[in-house]
Amino acid sequence: MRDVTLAIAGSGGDGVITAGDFIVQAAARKGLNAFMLKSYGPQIRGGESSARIRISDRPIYSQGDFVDFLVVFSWKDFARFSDEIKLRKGAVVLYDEADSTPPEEFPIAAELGAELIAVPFKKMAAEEIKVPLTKNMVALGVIAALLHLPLDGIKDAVMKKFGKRKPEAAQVNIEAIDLGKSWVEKNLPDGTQVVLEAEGAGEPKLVMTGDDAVAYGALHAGVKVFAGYPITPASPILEFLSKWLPHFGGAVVQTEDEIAAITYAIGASWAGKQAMTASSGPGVALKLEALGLAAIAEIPLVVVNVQRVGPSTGIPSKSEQADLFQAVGGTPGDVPRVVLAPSDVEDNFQVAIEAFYIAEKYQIPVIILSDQFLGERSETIDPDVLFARKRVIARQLAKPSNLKEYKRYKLTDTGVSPMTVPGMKGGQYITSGLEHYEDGRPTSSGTMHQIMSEKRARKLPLIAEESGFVRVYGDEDAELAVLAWGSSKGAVREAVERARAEGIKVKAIVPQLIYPVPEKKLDAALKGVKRAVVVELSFGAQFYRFLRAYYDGLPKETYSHARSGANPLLVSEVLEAIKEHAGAMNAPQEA
Amino acid sequence: MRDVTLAIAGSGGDGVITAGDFIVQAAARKGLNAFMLKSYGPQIRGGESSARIRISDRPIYSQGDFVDFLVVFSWKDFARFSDEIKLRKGAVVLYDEADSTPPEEFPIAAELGAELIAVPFKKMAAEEIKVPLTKNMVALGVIAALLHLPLDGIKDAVMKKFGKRKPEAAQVNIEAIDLGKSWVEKNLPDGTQVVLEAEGAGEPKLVMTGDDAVAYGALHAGVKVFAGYPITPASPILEFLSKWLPHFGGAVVQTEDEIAAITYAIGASWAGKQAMTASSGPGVALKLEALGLAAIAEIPLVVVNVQRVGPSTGIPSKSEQADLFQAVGGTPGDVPRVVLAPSDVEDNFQVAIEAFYIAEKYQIPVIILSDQFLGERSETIDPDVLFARKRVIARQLAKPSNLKEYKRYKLTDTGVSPMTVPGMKGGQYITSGLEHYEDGRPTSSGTMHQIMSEKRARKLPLIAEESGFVRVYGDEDAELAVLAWGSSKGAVREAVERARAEGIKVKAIVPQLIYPVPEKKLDAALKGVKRAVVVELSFGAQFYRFLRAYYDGLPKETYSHARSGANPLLVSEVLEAIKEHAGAMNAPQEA
Amino acid sequence: MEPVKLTAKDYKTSVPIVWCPGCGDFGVLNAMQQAAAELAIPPENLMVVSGIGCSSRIAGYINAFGFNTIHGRALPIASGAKLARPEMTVWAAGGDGDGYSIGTNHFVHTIRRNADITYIVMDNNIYGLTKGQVSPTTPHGDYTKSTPMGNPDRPLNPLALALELGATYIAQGFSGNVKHLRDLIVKGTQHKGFAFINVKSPCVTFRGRQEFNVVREHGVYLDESHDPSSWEKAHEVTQWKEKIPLGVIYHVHGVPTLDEIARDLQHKAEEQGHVETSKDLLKIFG
Amino acid sequence: MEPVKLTAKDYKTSVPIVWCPGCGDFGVLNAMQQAAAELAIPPENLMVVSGIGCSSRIAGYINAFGFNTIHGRALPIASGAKLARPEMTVWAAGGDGDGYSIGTNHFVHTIRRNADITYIVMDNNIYGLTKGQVSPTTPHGDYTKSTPMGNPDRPLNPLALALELGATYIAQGFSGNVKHLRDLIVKGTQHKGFAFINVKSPCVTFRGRQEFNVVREHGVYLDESHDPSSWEKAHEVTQWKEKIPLGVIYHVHGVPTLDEIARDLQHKAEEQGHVETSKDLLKIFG
Ligand SMILES: Cc1ncc(C[n+]2csc(CCOP(=O)(O)OP(=O)(O)O)c2C)c(N)n1
Ligand SMILES: Cc1ncc(C[n+]2csc(CCOP(=O)(O)OP(=O)(O)O)c2C)c(N)n1
Ligand code: SF4
Ligand code: SF4
Ligand SMILES: [Mg+2]
Ligand SMILES: [Mg+2]
Repeated sequence: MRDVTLAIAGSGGDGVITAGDFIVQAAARKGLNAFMLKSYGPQIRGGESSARIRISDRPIYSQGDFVDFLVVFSWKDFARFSDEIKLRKGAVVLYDEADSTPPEEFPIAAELGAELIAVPFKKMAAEEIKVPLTKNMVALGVIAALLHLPLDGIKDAVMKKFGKRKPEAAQVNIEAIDLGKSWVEKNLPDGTQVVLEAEGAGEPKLVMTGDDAVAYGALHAGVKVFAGYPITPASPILEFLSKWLPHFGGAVVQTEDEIAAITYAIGASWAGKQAMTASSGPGVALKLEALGLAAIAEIPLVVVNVQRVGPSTGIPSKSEQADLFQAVGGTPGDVPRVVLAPSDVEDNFQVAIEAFYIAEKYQIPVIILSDQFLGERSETIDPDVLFARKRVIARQLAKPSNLKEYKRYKLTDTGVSPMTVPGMKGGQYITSGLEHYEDGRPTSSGTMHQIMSEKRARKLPLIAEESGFVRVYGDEDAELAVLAWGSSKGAVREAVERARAEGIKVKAIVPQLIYPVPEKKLDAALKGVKRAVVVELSFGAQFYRFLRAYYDGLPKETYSHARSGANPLLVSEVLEAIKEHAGAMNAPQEA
Repeated sequence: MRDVTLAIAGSGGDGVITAGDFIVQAAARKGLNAFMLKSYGPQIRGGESSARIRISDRPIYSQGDFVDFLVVFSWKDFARFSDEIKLRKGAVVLYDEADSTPPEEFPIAAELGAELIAVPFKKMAAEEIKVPLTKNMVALGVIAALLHLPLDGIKDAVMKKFGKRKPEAAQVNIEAIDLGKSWVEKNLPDGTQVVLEAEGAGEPKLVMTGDDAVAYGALHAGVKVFAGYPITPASPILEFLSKWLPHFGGAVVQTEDEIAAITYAIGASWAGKQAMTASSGPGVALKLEALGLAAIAEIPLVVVNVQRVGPSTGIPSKSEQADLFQAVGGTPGDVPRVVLAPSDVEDNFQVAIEAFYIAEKYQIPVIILSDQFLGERSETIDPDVLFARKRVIARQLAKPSNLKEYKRYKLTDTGVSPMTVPGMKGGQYITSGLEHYEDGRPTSSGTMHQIMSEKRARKLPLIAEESGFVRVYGDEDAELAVLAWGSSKGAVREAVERARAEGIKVKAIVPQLIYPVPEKKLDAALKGVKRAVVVELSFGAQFYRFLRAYYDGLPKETYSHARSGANPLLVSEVLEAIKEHAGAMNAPQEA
Repeated sequence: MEPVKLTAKDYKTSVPIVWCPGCGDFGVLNAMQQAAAELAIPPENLMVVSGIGCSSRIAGYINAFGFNTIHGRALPIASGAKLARPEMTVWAAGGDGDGYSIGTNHFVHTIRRNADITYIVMDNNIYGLTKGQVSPTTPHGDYTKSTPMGNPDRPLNPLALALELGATYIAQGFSGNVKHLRDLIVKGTQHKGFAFINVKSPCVTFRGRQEFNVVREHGVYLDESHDPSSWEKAHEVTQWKEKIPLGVIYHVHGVPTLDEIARDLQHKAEEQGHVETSKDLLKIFG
Repeated sequence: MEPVKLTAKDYKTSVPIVWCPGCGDFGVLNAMQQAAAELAIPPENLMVVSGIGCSSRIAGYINAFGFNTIHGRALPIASGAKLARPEMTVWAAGGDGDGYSIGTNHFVHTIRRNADITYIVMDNNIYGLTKGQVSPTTPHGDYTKSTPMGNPDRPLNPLALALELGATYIAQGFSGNVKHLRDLIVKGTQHKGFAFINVKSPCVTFRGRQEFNVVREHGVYLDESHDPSSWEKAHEVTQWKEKIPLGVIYHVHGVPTLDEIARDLQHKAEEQGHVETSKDLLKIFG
């Protein structure tokens, strides 16, 4: 196979994620593409966890619906992932022979015809390496040998992680890996039918999570103040920047709550520095009031929402796309703001840069709608593409010579007015959340309110013009289109390719800019489309409804394929939706 | 005239609002209809203020676009209301002769042909009554005499206010009123052309503000805990209930912030008592996270939003209809909730009762979207209609005999599950904001999440069925309709009547239930309609977009008439929109 | 018929416990269950309200009306519940992040209103549930996921803060001493007013097992020599630098509680003139 | 060239003042303008951040980078501004509702971080802008629009609270004594760290003019006999029952400030190994 999906499931202490990380890193070193999804139960430690990794020499868009190769340390833990891990027919399953579950109770349907192999992971680690915790490394060796994964890459990754600080640990781990490998050579000399035959491009790739990518992108874009409050699944952004922003002369504050976080950022931006905050749905809810302040005061600001399952605490560790309404309309009043949606890990990096570009150029708050599925997964990335697009700008300031009778909110054609920051002589003005005259003085005039509403709104079509990036995949002249946003892109793109391989003409349309709607570019993408399906992970079909509300160009026959989140979108379910609609289109119409 | 609009403008100390209150109360005593709009500048005291009163023996729907009769204590203050107070051609204007503004600078266009009358308000109060503060009462006497307002009613109102506690104050005020009256008899024996010729129905009416009405409605519905935090224009709800709820065995807490307010209410409701909180846009923004908790935990809750101009602090003392998106979609996740919109003061009372009815029966949070225009205005109300509709229900509890293996979130056909409260033996369960199984135990299963999302959503069509009250005014078979919501009803209804008087066939459609959309009732109301105009005070046309997003039955030709708020919706602008669309409908269509 | 004697077991639930093995919060759970039994509170008359955090999961593990609410809001929800049902026993519980970071505003004002609830904070000096970020009680200099160069901030002293704010019952317990903690909870529940119990409840995963030893080594149980009715003495104790006080630090009586005040106002209202039904109020609009 | 001498007039703006005639906040405005002049802060180097309330309008009345933000959030916005531009002078201002009710969480944690800003609270014991509801400093028993039967709650003591939290400069002024207040502001601004100044600033409309007399009668100016470096002395003063202390109550030096800490971390980072551009970071993903 040139495209393998493997999964490892176990308990918290089993080191499942560490093993997965090493596999991904090994793939990256070989120039292969890899994609890893972690999944945890509600326990912090000791609970079930799984790593699901797909490796290929072709681009990878999704986590893969079915697993080809599975390692389970415990059937009990595995059973908890039955929603998520579906085996492909004829998959290979390795399990720890120490697990006491009788084979007939294995939660795997016999009719899948899986090849079940018992391996003494635990025993080898305990008895031969004398370090029970190396069970995962033994498994790594077994996996590498059976799948034909690059063992040297794995060892490199281990050395990188432990080599300098804990050389003995590195040594022990490597021994365990070798032990696993020899076990295969001894016990399964013929291997299994699942073998990775992909060859890497040679050039090593990077491995990044979506949260790290958005933080790194912000760093690249020049963020100087980041304020945040921990929340799953957005905390890694805070943690990344805590570590690295001071290296770039910036500062990070873990504030007392989310309100303080966004207001710190607003204060910093108002004072002249690029600023950002990040959270997830419940935390973003607390930021909405302050977001309105940034909007009416026209303060550049970037707010990241790594969406999780709602409402309320919902399922904190799982993904959903149901904070779109909150982003577009959650703040009271008619609020000018921008919503961007990254669609994969690399895009998280790009979108962060774009967000700062728009925020600074147009003096407007920008919301980045990432999600758990993007934020916590790892992907291999080609380092060259990261910096290909250059759109980093600094704070755009008024000319010091133009500060006579300075008007912060001067009415202009673009809606963008000259901005000053402290230290600029003559640039003083009063900023507020109140409606105001051009010079910032508060007013309660309805006439001024209408004029200023229009001024602020003038920016929106310009942003849609400049930044309305719409991805189109598939048959340009297809009459059937799938509309999707954000992290749904992967499964949708793959489904479209699969449908086309089956002879169905179809395309996928995925805007990066959600609000303002990039109408012209959507019009172009939808040209010739007679029927569209809007696919999303939101029980309330928020994207579908949003498009209906804001976009005039939807084909008359537009359908919604929406369900609640937690379980990631499957390629197969999108494919099914495509087939259904392709079929309906070709079916004879009633008169 | 049988329908007079008068306005009084002055500074804070002028007692403009007090005078207005007495006029409205006098009208109410006579069984007349009255409607008063107060308007203030940003000052707390000493700033400009105005009272605008419309009196008629016919139903009054709006504040009246034009003023027939104006009293100004100071032209300077009056000038600040130029956005709001437009004179009718040939209006009568009384001004204080002490005002130093030269007549040629009076901010009233000469071409209006207004009748300008200088009156020594200030002088009479100071020199004859010896109490300069009674200037407003002198004016009251003058107004009553000229307009032929019921003077005894005004005196009654004065006695009611001061009589018991401050008999001398009452006496002085009544003297001042008589003085004003005699001044007219002496100086303007022929009066003016503006005279109120309306006769009341005899039965005295009540006078109520919208905020008081919603608080009173809640009280009637059985609210037992109210928690709030002051904010313009919602504070009167807190103040009303602080005063009266203890009389009904309830408790009010002014909490430390809006988050505490809604969470107090959630705690109280979860513990078994009807509970409510109220705020305005910025404060409601802070409540959104907790609202999600009530939604997923299925806790009955009523949240009032008295909308004001946004974004952010905006214009706190003025009205807008731009928190609709926040109400419908502000909370992260796919959140089941109900949004009700009262359309006049009496409706504020009814909607409060309805909100509790829905909240308690369906175990769901209900948002009441009032606004400043409804909340702060006074209207006369027929006491009999208030209690005509009976829909008060108590907390709906599970049967104590059914508590074996009690499942708080039992899957039912209606989505409504048996609820227990503390004290019910065997009724214990774990409530949380986490997704859960039927018994409340948390789960991170995507399958359960979908099942529970469906369960919660099953309530919505039932609510739309039971509560989807849609007001229809005008020609039932009209092909042109105006769609509006909330406080826009008044101007729209009046505009429709005016248009019909001019021979245009048109109807107005105003739903009381906004979300879930009462589809069937809207379908019925829109039957035969070929063209619709959605009228609202929201720059972003939130109602128009909301309908597009959620409702399939809009006529193909649906237009938006939307502008930002602060200035109230005018009958004339709606009428113009009606005429424009009526004209376009009849114009020959291009092929 | 003799009333059935309740034991700690009667307060167990079937909700699976997801704490890490060895987590300090197990001790707090035991202490709460034992206290409930000792107080013989019928499970249906007990409300346990928590925020969000590892510690806050405790609301699901006690057979009662449990409410695992949202982050930082346990106190106002518990206060609202008590106001609505003053005849019930209300416990609030949560973590140091929940109570002293996002929830600080409520902590301050709940104390001011003397809501008659018992508030148990499992103070582990870290954000457990979000996997190891700094909390307001993390010691200065400590490395956490969000302070990779050491915590630059000075920790908050919740006991001293509560004392300053006029809390009427202040105690500190240790999850390693369940009996002692149980007694603090029993006393706090019997106290009329806000009973605040800070519990040293180590997070073994993000702060390590040695945290138990820290408390064992530095913990000092307050004995007769400490007079909890003295503000000055209590203040002194809250200012200890090395030693960790364990026991009732401060305890005063007679301050009106939130629900007493509400009933007071109801009586005052009645004295002002009886209003029977909402219709009787029509007169004020007349 | 001699630098032009700045006077209070240089800090006036054209924004119309909407306070009621006689409002205490006029005195505070004068004191702030005079302090700015005395400190000779160029207007463009001064940031004045307020929340929402009558008092918070002050940000518009001072020629500076003024920011009349949202209710309760003056402190985090001011802190963020100072963190971004440590070379500027940052004043925060607001009311008792803004600072001690909705903003309490920020008050507590801003003190803890010792953000180098001067925070002036115009404490009028009422919500002025919303027309007269109870505030956390309204005396017990007082009638307000939201306590029609008298305020049932005990007032908060902001001075004592700040002291307990470790504030490094604590003072109280009176808007009826502009010169004294000006000096407190000057000193607070010169202080490196969080300078907290509670100002008795009567609301004549909702609390009456007599409030000025209350301060005049009960105010006691702290003199040499008070040692502001002593926590105990300061504590005593904050506990006065009848007398109202005026002056610097507490003042200590040497506690690192929020922006100093940030620079510290930047230096530490540099020592750990220099990273020039964001591309240099690629290695961590290798
Ligand atoms: C509004 C909001 N912000 C942030 C979070 C994420 N969050 C969950 S628990 C927690 C803090 C946990 O720390 P603590 O309260 O000390 O409890 P512990 O886990 O240590 O017991 C945070 C920040 C959230 N759920 N909601
Ligand atoms: C989020 C939010 N809640 C409430 C309000 C309403 N509000 C405006 S000012 C204010 C309090 C005013 O009191 P204070 O801070 O003491 O200032 P003062 O007017 O007395 O100077 C309130 C509650 C608001 N603007 N925003
Ligand atoms: S992470 Fe810490 S606090 Fe949370 S359960 Fe584990 S040990 Fe306890
Ligand atoms: S209401 Fe009070 S605080 Fe506000 S301006 Fe008037 S006197 Fe000052
Ligand atoms: Mg903790
Ligand atoms: Mg105040």
